[in-house]
Amino acid sequence: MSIEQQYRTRAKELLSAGEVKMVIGYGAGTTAERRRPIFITSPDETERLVLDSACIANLSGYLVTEGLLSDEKRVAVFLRPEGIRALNVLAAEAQLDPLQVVIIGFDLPKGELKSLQGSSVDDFTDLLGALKESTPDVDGRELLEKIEKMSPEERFAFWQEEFSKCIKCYACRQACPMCYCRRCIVDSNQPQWVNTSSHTLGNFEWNIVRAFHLSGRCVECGNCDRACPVNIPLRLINRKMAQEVLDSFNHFAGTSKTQEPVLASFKKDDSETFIL
Amino acid sequence: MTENNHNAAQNIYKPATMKIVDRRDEAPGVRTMKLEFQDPADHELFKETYRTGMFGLYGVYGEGESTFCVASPETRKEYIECTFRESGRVTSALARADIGDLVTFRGPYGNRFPLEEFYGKNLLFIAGGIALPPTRSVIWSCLDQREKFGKVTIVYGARTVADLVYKHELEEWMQRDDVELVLAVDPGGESPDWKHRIGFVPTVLEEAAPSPDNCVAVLCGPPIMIKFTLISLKKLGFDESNVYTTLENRMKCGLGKCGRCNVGSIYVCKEGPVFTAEEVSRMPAADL
Amino acid sequence: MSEPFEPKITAFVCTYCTYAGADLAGTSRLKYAPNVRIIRLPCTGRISPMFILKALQKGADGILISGCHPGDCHFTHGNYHARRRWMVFRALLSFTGIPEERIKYSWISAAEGLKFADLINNITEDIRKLGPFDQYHKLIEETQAQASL
Amino acid sequence: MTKILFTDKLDSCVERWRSAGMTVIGPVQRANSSVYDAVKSASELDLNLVLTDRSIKELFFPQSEPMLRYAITKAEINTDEFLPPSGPRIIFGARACDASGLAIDDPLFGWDYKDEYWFQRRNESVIVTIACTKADEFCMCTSLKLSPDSTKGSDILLRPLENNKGWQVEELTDRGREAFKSVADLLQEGSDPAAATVTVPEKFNADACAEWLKNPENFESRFWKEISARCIGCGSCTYLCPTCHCFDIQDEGGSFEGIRRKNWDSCSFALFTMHTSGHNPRSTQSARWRQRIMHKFNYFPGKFSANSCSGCGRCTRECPVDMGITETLQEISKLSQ
Repeated sequence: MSIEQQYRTRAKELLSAGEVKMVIGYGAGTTAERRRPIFITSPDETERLVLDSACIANLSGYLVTEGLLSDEKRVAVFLRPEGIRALNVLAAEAQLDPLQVVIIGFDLPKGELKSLQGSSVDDFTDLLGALKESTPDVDGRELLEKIEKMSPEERFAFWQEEFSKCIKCYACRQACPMCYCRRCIVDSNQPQWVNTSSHTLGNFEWNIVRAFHLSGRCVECGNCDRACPVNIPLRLINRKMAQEVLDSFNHFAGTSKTQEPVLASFKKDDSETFIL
Repeated sequence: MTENNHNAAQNIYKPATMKIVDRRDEAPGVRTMKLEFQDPADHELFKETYRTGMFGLYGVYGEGESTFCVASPETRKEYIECTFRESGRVTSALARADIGDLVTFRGPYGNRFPLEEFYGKNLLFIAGGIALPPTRSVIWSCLDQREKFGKVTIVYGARTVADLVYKHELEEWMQRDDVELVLAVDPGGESPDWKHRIGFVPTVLEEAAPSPDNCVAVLCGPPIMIKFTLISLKKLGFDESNVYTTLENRMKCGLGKCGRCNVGSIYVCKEGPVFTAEEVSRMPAADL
Repeated sequence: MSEPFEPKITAFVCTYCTYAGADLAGTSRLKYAPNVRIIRLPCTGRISPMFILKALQKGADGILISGCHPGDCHFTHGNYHARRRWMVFRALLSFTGIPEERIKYSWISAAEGLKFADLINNITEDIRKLGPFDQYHKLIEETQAQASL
Repeated sequence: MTKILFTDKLDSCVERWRSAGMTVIGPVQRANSSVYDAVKSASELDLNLVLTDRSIKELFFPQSEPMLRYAITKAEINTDEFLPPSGPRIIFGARACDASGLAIDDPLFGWDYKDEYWFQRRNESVIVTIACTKADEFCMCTSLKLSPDSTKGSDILLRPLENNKGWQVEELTDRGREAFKSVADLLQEGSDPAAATVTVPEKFNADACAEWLKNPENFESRFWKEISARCIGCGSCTYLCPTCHCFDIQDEGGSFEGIRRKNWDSCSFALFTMHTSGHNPRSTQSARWRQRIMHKFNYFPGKFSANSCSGCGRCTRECPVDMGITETLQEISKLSQ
């Protein structure tokens, strides 16, 4: 039986047994290459679920939809390792109770669909631990290295060109499972820290603020990068910051549901070479 | 204005400069300001266009603009009075402004109360809390030409005695023998020396029992008050088409362009803010 | 002749140590460069990255952030939290092309009036050598201009 | 015999227009994203795209428009007005859906109060549309009673030649004729046949949808919740849309000086309609999606006799969660049967 069929059966069983009230998964999209998030609440509908190498979106963000988990019933969700990490971060930040989430895990190493054993976040601890030690496979690594080698002026010019395209649609924020703030800093106007206007300066500020807020929290699922309608390579900033946090504090976001948030904790011997 | 004459074209987003000539604290966090036009041309335009019911966008540069009614009547156009509650960024800035300071006004926009249709009729004004200002604009527009209208009854309620606005005018209306004023505060909101009614507006209204015959009602207040007062008005025999109210929605332009104030297909900024209860009942309730 | 470049530097300092250090520099009649505008905050832990962005948005050429030495924080560990935050924020700014040399960090205690005066002088000279932060200023100018199309 | 503009003459045309003081604008690539932007030569133009990522509206209604500069003293408020950059411009290589989008929004910006930021640019722009010979699965102009060679909003329509060597020139307006007079000697009379325009299948019945939307009973239909369950509430569909016109007015700067700007805003954002009191008439994403659809296919046509949609399909093309107008109206078409 294909993984897809196995998982459909599993989803059906979960719903029929009343173990979960909803399954968040992937369904067919507008075109043959596209998949879209679907929400299944009846066992009869599980045949609509699709699972293949096009199922790349991280669905964990839907778990913090207002009211979804407030009745203490459980929800099953299709997640890749990045999604499971995101779930851990959300749990560590007290946004949800991970015991209310049944994970239907899968991975897509080199585009090949693979099922993951387990259903609770704790079942994936070893897998995520191993992920921390492995070298991430990043789309655009060459560009990243090129940017790192640039002079500050060149780097500024590079990002200025990228950010000048930004239209502040906030698709990056809305697509991000970690961007759950009830009121985003750009939407706060007393005081108005960041320019809301979408001129290059405002775009620059917005993207820096978001990148900073994601530092040490981003699980590099790529949702923001794919959501961006003007193709700003947001993944590069996230990769850079994830590496920075790993190198400086040995922190890899989302390895456990009780992980301490890296910027809300400290060690007395943290490096401070740059402080005069 | 001709099509191709750009120099003469008005920038529709440019507000008029206003000087605060007087201000008065009405209730905790509620203030009235009297504003005077600085540019005679702006003032002329206002005099030509302003009719009671219309609203404006009051602004402080650096903070933005905020929409609320013109509280002064169409019979007094030498200045603009506005009453607002300090709650957001703009109203906080307005509250910080002192006499002599400059603020801005863009408007007047929207439709108006059809006063001519009220001629010869009895008038019933019902207002709750901070919603007296829009009602007050109509009240004075009528009282300033008192002979054109029949009996005038005003029912005004607030949560507490302190929350009643325009206290000095309430006093004045109380003294007049051509106005019947019914004042009320919510149970628990009364002060030891409170001589008027205690109760919610709909209840007080039913007790006062104004006759619906040849009568037009103007009703302004928070949505929950409007909802229950409409039920009471119906009980008293008022027809929804004889009950006028105003809607408020968030606005940025006031000109029917920015796209946020609509309730169903109705643009509050252009087709409102004055509607009959009958018109409101036809709007999709979920969009209010 | 245009006027010689005078760097605009914004300093965010904690009130218990660095601000007291600045006070000491003052009462000790130490002379230091007048290019720094000091903004006093309760603790370095209160210095949000937003402040740095705001200073840049308002045209700063350089920024100084300074507080109590590790272990000396009036609030026990506000400066430890701040240190981590700066570490990360600094890397982010650097990656987006805002030169590390324009944003300086220091620990200055209430007793270090001399260190404060020296630091301000050194930073002012460093930023003077870097010149105005033209790239950022250009973005600010763009916001003041008519729409381009 | 028709007038033909051959591809190899385009550069000379661009040069001619530019030297006559016109800004030449067209579809170009900018850092992995395509937009309409000013060009210096024809070689910068990318005329092979089905459609640019971003719509033409930003040439008339930029994402952030400075309107007023204010400077305040105790005694007075001084304001300088920003006007849009003046001077004639020619937009070469627009698509029919984009050009129609502009014509759709004209009555909105001119409704009682005339928005000069829009109309000055409209009056100074010549729009040269190239009929589409290709489309993708998101295109839906035909469902909106438009077509790949609609002339709505265009001053000139170019029809690509079968041999791909140029375009047949159809002059539609005086403004278009005027602009092409200056390059008359670069055009040739010819009989080269035009390539067939692409066939865009009709995806839904807009009239039937409008009827369904007008029925008050459907306002609170469960349909709205179901269709928008996956909407994440970003503004990309509205910002890429050639007809979405909602905006915000924001002051930038301080209490003494600064700039008042008109910025794009979106009905998908939760804060769009939020009152200061905390009450929000459209507090759920489904209510906001309903507003978007209702506005485009019910309220707007009720006021301005045209759907506020020209069928470019960008909303679906770029949606992070594969939503869009097409799917919603297809579902409504089904419901209305």
